Amino acid sequence: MAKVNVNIGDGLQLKNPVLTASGTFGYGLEFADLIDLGRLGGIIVKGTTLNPREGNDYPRMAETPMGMLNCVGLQNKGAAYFCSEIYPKIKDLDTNVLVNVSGSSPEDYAECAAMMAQLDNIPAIELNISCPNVKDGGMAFGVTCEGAASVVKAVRKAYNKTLIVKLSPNVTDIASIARAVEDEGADAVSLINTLMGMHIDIRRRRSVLSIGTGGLSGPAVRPVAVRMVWQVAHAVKIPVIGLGGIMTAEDAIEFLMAGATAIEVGTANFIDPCASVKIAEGINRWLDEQGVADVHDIIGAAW
Amino acid sequence: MAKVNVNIGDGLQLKNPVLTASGTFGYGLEFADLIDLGRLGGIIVKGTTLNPREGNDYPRMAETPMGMLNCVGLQNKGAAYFCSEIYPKIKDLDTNVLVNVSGSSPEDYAECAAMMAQLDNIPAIELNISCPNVKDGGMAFGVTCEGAASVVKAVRKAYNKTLIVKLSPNVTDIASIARAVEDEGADAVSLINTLMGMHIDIRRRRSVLSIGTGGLSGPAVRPVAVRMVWQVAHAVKIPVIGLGGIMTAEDAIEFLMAGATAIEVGTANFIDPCASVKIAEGINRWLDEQGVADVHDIIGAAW
Amino acid sequence: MSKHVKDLVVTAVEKLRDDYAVIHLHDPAATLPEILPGQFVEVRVDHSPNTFLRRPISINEVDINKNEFSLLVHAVGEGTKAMLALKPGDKLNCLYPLGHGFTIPEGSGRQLLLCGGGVGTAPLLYYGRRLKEAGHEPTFLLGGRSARDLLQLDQFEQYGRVCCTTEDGTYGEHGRVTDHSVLKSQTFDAVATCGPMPMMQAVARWASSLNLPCEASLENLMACGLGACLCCVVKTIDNHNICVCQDGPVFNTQQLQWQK
Amino acid sequence: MSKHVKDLVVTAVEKLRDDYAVIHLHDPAATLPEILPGQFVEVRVDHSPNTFLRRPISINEVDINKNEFSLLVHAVGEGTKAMLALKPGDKLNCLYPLGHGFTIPEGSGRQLLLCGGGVGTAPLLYYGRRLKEAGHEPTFLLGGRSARDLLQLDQFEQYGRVCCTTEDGTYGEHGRVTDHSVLKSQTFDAVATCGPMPMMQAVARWASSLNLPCEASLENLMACGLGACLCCVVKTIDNHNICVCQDGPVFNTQQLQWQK
Repeated sequence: MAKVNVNIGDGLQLKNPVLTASGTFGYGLEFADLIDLGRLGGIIVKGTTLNPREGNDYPRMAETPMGMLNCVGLQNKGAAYFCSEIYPKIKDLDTNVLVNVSGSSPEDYAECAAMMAQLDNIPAIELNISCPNVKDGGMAFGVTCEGAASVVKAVRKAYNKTLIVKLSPNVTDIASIARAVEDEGADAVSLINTLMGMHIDIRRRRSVLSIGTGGLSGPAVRPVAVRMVWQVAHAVKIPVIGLGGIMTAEDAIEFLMAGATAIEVGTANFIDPCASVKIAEGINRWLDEQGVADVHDIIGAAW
Repeated sequence: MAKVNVNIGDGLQLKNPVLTASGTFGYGLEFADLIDLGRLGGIIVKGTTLNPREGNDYPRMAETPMGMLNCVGLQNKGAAYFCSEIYPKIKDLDTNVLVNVSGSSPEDYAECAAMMAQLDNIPAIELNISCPNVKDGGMAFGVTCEGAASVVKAVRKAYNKTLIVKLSPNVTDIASIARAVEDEGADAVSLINTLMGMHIDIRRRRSVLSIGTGGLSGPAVRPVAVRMVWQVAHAVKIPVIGLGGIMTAEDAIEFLMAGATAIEVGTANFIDPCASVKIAEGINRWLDEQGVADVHDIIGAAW
Repeated sequence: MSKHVKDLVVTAVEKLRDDYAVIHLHDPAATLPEILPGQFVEVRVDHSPNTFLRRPISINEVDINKNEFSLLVHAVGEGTKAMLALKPGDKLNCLYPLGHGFTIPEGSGRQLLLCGGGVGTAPLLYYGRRLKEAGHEPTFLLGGRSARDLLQLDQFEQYGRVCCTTEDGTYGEHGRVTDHSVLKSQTFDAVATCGPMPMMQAVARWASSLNLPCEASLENLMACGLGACLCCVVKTIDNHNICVCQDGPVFNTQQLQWQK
Repeated sequence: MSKHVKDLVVTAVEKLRDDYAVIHLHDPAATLPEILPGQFVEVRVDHSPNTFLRRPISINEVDINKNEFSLLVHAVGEGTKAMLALKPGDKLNCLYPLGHGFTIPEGSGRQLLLCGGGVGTAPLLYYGRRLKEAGHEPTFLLGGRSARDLLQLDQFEQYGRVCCTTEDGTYGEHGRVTDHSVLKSQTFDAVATCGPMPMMQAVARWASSLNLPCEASLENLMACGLGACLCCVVKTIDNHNICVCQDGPVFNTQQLQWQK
């Protein structure tokens, strides 16, 4: 059996490189009937903000060729509700539980992160500076080096556990943004968040989504995601977590070979709720078949 | 029968809004056995540079989910060869013949454009400031407002017929780049060129494409293209030509409703060589079925 | 009621019309879990290049003896068209049972009006049978544009009185379900509805006017079916977004904003 | 020789092995155009979600009387697997005939060696027949890893001498095609080859050492098949990129860099 455990910074040990992406896996409990959560490297629970948010109006999704658009818009019951009502139910899961944190100002992010820092069994947070679906949801921060740095700087002061920053692909130069957040002390970056897209219902002559645009995910975007992981992994020294259209173990291995240390399974959870566990098992099997002793031996293998 | 003719600036009258995208339709002649070129609004012949270019090494393509990557790299025999050998064969086609012009410096672009200006039956050129596949192929110009403006400024002096500028989607803010080229006198913009992507062959542990990255096209990118056409059409007064994964008349209508005055059919030509003509016919049929008298009535209908 | 995801075996595809079929699905390996009327299945459609997401389909009937359930499918898009092309012996990957079902009242002898239109009649068949088995008396009020839109009438008749309306008058009373004389001639204890949104809203308004409890089964666009993606939301009267897949698909219509 | 794109009708799918089949395609509406040995077809595969582009497949045989041609297909990916699942009566959208074929020498009585491996033997069958009909004498030299890799031997035997090699020695001579004794025992006027690149390169080197003209049919990744996308290029000895689909797929190996 190949070794598949990987570390993200000093504080986050994953039993395998497979995480579930925020917003695609609820709080994990929704999938507990169907899969053994203990077989995952970790789960990243849905985007949490300091205050509750109702999100955008319905319709929030559209199917596209080998992908989907969504404009959920960070619906969640806020950080306090998460700490008091959700955390007790998931803190003893046999896997790492990470929280995706969103905000609308650096102070906002920092305050929410500080609350998560109090939760012993949350070893890391993923900072969402790339949500394309709310006006104040961070994408404004995520598309400039200065904006991204300002959020990370504020959060870094308030949060001393593992800090992952999730990057937007809707930029000219994702590598420079990755370097900016690395410079402010991020422990890792994850990419890609969704690509901004639109689908028009020609019969009704209007966008399908309630707010017009949404975020594109699924296999359609995978080539863009692999390219960006490759670019960012060459640009920074901190670990890169890759995501974007990973449906199979082979897809996951593509990201590892592009330079990712771990991967997130997102939209695939909607197609096959067992996808994440199958991918974790499939990576193991592939490594064994290829005679690779340690998953680290294929990280960046395509460089 | 609905009216389907549209104008791009003063100098380019299209009998219908369907053009074929540069690099996907050769010089048109390759398709002459299979379709009646006279039923198209126009054809945009492959990227032409001042001097001949051999392009990149094989392999130059990879299939991806509902899309493909290519890194052809502007292979062409140069502007002089085009003028003397190709132009005589295509100048009398019963459709508009446009030339896509690439370069590696503003002077380069201008010199090539000036040669095209001499060809009576070429009513317009499309300036490619967005080729992701050659280091000196314009994408460096296409990703900043200043770079884009510098090329358009140089070409505008040398070329007084209809000037279309093809924009890169690999940017943070495509609308501001569109405004920059409009300010320098572009008559229209076309978008999107390909999204930069990568596909790794995990068995061989290397990128499939000879130069690592390539440009992603096909239905996979359509939601991104529709969104960008929508954004750009709101930002500029000049006509917008939309492209990106258009396979059917319904897809084309989606772009028109997003604000495009005309559309280009690209990758679809590889799947069905008759796609462009079928799309032109399909637009007509759809307008008739919906009782729309003029295609202009649906341009921007989803705003 | 735990959820399952597995390949079920198609045992029959009964064509009701060119574009409607009842697809029977059997689990050869394990006893089906308890399935409540109103619950649904998320179906994965392979071999359909433009069908990326699962398709939510409500459960039409359950046959415990055969260890199978059936889905009434209307072929409208590529995914549902591919489903109609299934043959006995084919496999279909299903995630089930999902959501909360219709209420089966305590006691017995309750008069329930079940109003359906289009493919929305599907869950009312199983619900009607379960009501009858519990000792209640369902009345089915089924509407369509034309006679050919009224499906499975012989099966509905096994479980209660069947009233029909058609917009062109080719079957039953002329008009819409809320125009039917049974609404005046008979009294009911509760109402359930599933079908096009305008129909459900009209039914809910009528029920509300008589202070009758009314449940509606919604069919919002959804991705996961598990309450994870938060795409299928509907607004409650206190302005919260809740998931049709998990909090529904059956709601007391008083809970929802759309009734107004 | 004009190109066509149309739905042809599958008349038969002959399985040669689990993963190889000969698919016969008929045009019910019009006489097939002239097809030269070595030309290929771009096939559109529907119902295969991961198959976006057409698949180039070389023409195995042509039957003018039946107005059909056939393709030898090796099911390696999803597209070719979907092709093997075709049934008589199904339609297959084809773009054909594409590219330039093998040379049929002037005169008669020429001795040609046709070397193939794997699915690369496909065009050599039709080429062999056309050579024989033109009065030439083809010798087929077919290689595989094992006996089961050698396909259509009975058909090749109708048109000329058949020599085989297998790497495991289970059929014909032990070794690779370039190890076969016929290369020493017989003299040839020209050579043609199609199959794995290392095999073709070895054959070309051997032909070059004897100053024999050698044609090879290449199978580069391609999109359009029409010379428009410029994806399928190969480098010539004077360092130009030319298209396999349009300038080939058959090349005189002296033209190409890869021979070195």
